[in-house]
Amino acid sequence: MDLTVDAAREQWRAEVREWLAANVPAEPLPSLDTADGFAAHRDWERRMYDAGFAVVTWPERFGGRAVDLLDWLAFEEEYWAAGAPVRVSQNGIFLLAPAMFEVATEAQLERFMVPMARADEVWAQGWSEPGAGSDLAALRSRADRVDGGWRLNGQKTWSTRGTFADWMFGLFRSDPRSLEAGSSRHRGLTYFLLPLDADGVTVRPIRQLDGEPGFAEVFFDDVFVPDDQVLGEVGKGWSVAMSTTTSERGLTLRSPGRFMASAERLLDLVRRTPQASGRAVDDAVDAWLDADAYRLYVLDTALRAMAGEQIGAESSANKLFWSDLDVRIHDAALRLLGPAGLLTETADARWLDGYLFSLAGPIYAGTNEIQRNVLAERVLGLPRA
Amino acid sequence: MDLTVDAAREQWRAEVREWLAANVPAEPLPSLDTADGFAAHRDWERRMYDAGFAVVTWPERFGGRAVDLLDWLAFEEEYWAAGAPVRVSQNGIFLLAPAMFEVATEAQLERFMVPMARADEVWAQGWSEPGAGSDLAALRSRADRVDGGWRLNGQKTWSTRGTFADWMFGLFRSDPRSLEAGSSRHRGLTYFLLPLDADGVTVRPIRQLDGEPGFAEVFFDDVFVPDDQVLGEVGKGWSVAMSTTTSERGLTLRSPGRFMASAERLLDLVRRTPQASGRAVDDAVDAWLDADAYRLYVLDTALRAMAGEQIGAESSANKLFWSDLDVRIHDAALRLLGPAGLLTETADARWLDGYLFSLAGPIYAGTNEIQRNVLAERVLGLPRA
Amino acid sequence: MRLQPDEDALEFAAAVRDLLSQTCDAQALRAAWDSVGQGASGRDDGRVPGLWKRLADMGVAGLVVPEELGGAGLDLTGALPVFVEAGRAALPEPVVGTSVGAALLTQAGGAVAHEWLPRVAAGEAVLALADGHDALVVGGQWADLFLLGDNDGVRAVARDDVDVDSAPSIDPGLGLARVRVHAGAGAPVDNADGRRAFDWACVAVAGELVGLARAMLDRAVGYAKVREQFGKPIGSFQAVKHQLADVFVATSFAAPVVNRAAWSVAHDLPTRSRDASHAKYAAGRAAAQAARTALQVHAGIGYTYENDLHMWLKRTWSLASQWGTTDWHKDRIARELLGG
Amino acid sequence: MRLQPDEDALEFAAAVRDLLSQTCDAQALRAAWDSVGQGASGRDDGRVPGLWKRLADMGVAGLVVPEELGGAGLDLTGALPVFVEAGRAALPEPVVGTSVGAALLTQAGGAVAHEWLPRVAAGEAVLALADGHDALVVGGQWADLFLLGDNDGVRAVARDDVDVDSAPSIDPGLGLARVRVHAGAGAPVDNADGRRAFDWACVAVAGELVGLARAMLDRAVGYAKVREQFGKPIGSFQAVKHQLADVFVATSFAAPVVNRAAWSVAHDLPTRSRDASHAKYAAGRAAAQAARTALQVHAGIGYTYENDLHMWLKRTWSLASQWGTTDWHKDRIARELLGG
Repeated sequence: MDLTVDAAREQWRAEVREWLAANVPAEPLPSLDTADGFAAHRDWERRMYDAGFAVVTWPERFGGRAVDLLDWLAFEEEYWAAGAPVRVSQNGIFLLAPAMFEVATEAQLERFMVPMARADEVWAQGWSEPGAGSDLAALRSRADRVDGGWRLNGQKTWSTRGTFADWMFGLFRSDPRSLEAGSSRHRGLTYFLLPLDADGVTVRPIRQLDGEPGFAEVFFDDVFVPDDQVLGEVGKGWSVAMSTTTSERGLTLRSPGRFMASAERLLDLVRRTPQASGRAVDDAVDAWLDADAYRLYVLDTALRAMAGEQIGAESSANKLFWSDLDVRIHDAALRLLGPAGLLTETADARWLDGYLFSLAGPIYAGTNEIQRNVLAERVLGLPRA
Repeated sequence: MDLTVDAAREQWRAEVREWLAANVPAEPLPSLDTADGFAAHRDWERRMYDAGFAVVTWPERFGGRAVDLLDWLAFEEEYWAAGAPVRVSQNGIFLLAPAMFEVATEAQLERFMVPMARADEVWAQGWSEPGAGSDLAALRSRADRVDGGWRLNGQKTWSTRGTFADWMFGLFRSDPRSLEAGSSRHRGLTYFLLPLDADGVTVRPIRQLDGEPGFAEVFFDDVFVPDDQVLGEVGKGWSVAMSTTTSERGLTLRSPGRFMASAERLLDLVRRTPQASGRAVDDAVDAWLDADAYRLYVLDTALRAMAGEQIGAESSANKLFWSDLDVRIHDAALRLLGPAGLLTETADARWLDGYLFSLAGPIYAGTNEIQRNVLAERVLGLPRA
Repeated sequence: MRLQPDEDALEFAAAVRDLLSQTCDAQALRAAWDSVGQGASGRDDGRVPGLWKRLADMGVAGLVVPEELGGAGLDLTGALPVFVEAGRAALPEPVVGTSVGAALLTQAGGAVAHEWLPRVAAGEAVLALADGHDALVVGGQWADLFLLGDNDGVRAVARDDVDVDSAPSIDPGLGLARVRVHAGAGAPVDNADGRRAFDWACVAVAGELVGLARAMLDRAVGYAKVREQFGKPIGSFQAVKHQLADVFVATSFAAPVVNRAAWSVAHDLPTRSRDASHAKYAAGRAAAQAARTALQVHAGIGYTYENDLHMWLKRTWSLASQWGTTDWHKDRIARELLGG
Repeated sequence: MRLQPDEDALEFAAAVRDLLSQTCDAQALRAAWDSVGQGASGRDDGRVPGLWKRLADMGVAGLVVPEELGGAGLDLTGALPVFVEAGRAALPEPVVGTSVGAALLTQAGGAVAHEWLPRVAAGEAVLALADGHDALVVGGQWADLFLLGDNDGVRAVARDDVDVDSAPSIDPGLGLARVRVHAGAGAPVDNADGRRAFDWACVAVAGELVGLARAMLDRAVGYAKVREQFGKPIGSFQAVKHQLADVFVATSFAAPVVNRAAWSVAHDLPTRSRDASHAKYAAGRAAAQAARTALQVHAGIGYTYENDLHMWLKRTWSLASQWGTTDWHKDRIARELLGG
């Protein structure tokens, strides 16, 4: 167990910190969920890309720096500590890209990765459907074989970034028999990449709790998708998607830096709230400690992954922990702020925004109920119901 | 909503308080779960009986005072505030007696009630079996019809007070076909009363967490029980038992006075622990408030019951609340005491005893998991799995 | 001796509930929220047009105004069930502010009371309590008269003598405003007990929180019965059942605490403030739990603005924070129980 | 750079685990507990006869004693996995007290260290830390030498110079005793850093708590797989699954915190005390949750003395309370983070 830090890593961290200090916008960007805000965040991503910081773990030929997980964690710590904007390209670079690097053709990599990294093409996700939320294997939107490609019909929902995004990745049922009784519903799904301006695609924004269209419903009416926009093998979409959701629940969706930065801000809030209730202060300290614990857990996981260990269903533990932690951080902040914390046009309103966002954490990317089932059955070996 | 207190009730309370002040033993009695302690608690019950305080809600002809629920609640508040002993006759007077008054024959009442009230005959309960804990309807111990009565065979477990008690009440399967597939397992059970010194009865004490034999396994080997020791109708034991367990979960098992007294002692402990952690103090205040809330809830329930309302599955809410509350009261106390709280031969050791006892609360009388199912299905109307 | 409200009070509240179910359903509430910033003056931003008049006709505006001044003459124990209904409907009207103001003026009596209470009962004047000369005031946007409590007692300040700036918050139906009172403005309300009025308001808001908790529980239970995943209603899964059962328990145990507090405040018992704080604390805690659970059970759909749930969530968060936060009330109790 | 212990340390711990699974299974532990009060002197009350010698032969007694004095020469990061195994077995032996005493003497060096450390490594002398002249001491019943920390530094006091009274507690396998040091007794241990030794002990105990948590989780999971109610294993019910999943999460997130603290203490980093407190806090909290859940899953059978679970519960409660309670450690962190 050697936790000493070497000079190369320190230098990387310093380089990141320096660039962020010089480049992070002084004023927060407008909300990602507005047209203006989306554009501003896209600009920020391009600036990051030009400086070589948009996709630091990627190969250099796609604009990356090929850094390892530890340097990525350091990057993320610095990024959030600097108060830098949320990542509009997150769906693409953190959820789609790992699957791409695993199964995409060389031509697909050439076609998609750089525009993704530059946020020239921002990606939305197409997992859930009205009848398939927690039960993702129940997907019904279908893909029918046609000459040179597929025709998509059906509906997706909860498509994060769907309102303003350019492209979507998602699963469609290419073998309708796989829904019949006795079949494995996970089979017969295929993973597609498609532009949201294609003929037959209708995007209907969904306003979320704060009233902004953070996600969308997307309707497909005979949408043609050519064969070269199938990711991985036909009928193997589920396993491609699982490689994505494993990384989603695992390391890349919620880096510790984000929570450490929130927790530090929370302690600052405690310090400037001398009349605070002891309980709220105590909960804030708890949250800070758990953010630190989360950092150590992810660091440990990263070290094990770098040593070649396979990270499996334990990533559900990760998701349970950070989603609960994020709610607790913001809940403590709102309690410290009191009635003023519910105002929407103050400097502290970011705590309220953060609270609303945190409440989605136990729901998306597999509800926490599902995650507990996964842990109990796949890690602890308890019997299915 | 009239919460004024009238003079007659105040007078009753004063009478109780005065008698307790003059009669409650200055030193705590030895543990109920030892032979000496059991005898001492029996003596105490006799003293209560002679003074007319053993069974205050019962009719006067059985040694009661026929007071209503409000006066009973006042009695209980005074009883626990005075630091009086736990009730060795509790199984009989609080669990069996309500069922007796509902369905017993006049001859049975004549035979059993006064010895029960005087603790000349202390009762143990015979519900659970090794294969039927939370799933009480799975009982297998059987009763076979013989001339003039029944022969019992099988085994009961978790029989509270079983080690030193004189009599047992319990359910036995009098119709073995009721266990067959397609039958309602609740049918075919009969409620028996039997002496624990009968031929064929073997009592094996079970030591509980603290090492004392608080409960017992009881084995039945062709035990003869005459017909006049069947309570209620043959085959209707389940509904007789339910009237008992409803009262068990409801008003009579855990009167608020007990928790109020513990919560007051907890605040005293806070006051003499100036170095206490703020969190522990806060948890103590929470517990005190919830004890107060429990008092109000039971008072409200009693008032509604007196007004003729039927109290049903809501009693599960009651059990969930007090069992959780009791753990929290004692957990806070142990945290305030620190390492000294785990010593077994100190004046504060009653907190430790109380903590261990409290941990059984979420388990016995229907685990809290079962109670939540009951609330969800019977009160909220959610579908069975 | 009862902890439940009287039959009469419950009947009255049932009538209010009926009216609100017709006039302030989720659609009306949504329209009220969307009205913010649309009107010219902003005075009625977030309210349901015409509803206050109808409530006044029923007697809700003058709920606690003495009968001789045109009101229903209820005390807090009688008024409480109406606040529960206001909570259940997430009602965007000044029912608590006006009632507590009326209770304060009734208690104090005198010229201000006789001038304003008949207008209050007629639905022509709306009141609000202000806690200091520069304060966030619930219903401040809507109020005609402000009752300003400070160390020198209570002053009645007409709207002309204050600056009112709407304070945009998560709950557009709360009439929240920052209210600055001009120096030396208003008239003293002799004999007014501002502290008791504060406790009164806490209990009324606790009643709203109980109603909110019940409404959210009902919504979550209803959704859990119809939403299917893995081939069955999600309400058949134990994890969902147990979360909802826990909300039922928390709500069930908060209600008697609130009822008791109403009695304590109405009768000005020595435990008045502690009981009022206990009510606000218990109801705030239960409603917060109900909100979290209702959202989790609704999952994605509950997170949308299109679904109605969010209006109840936001009202809950707002009321749990206003009139002393849940934490603050517990701290107040702790100080009383433990000294210091 | 690793947060996991080294391969060597893990291998050594695995060997300790093997030995303990043979020599200190539940039956041996039960016999040890039952031995209390049966022996003549009481000196070895609650221990497993002969086990310390075997542990000493393996190198556990001299775990952190320098190699030149006959020990294994590990630092806290290397020793930690052994403490985890001690926790897993609810080991009734002075492994933490002796180790932290040895670590203290090793750090200080000098005459006392050279006199005692070889005997420690040989399993012939057992150490204990005492926090004041009249203190409850874990392993005090068993110790040959007491290291007494106070404001004046650290003194080494032989057993002859103290009064030892066994302190009956819920955990008979802890050797808990009230230890009163005779006035002026013992010899100063020059250069000893008593505060660092305290942090060292906290991390070691945190390691035990992690081991306890894992052991209780394993027991509960195992029982949930075989115990049937309503015709199926109780582990197939979601309520049971989710409770156990939550314990898994708590335990998984405590372990890296403890590992990090071992590093901080071993290298005397500026964050040493905070990290040590974090370890004790996180592990104490996780183990307490594991204990509650394990008992609830076992239900009635878990509440019996006949079932083995209770020995793990009681060790957990004891260790969560000793060496600074979970609350105390969090308060210490809060003071550092927030000042005051």
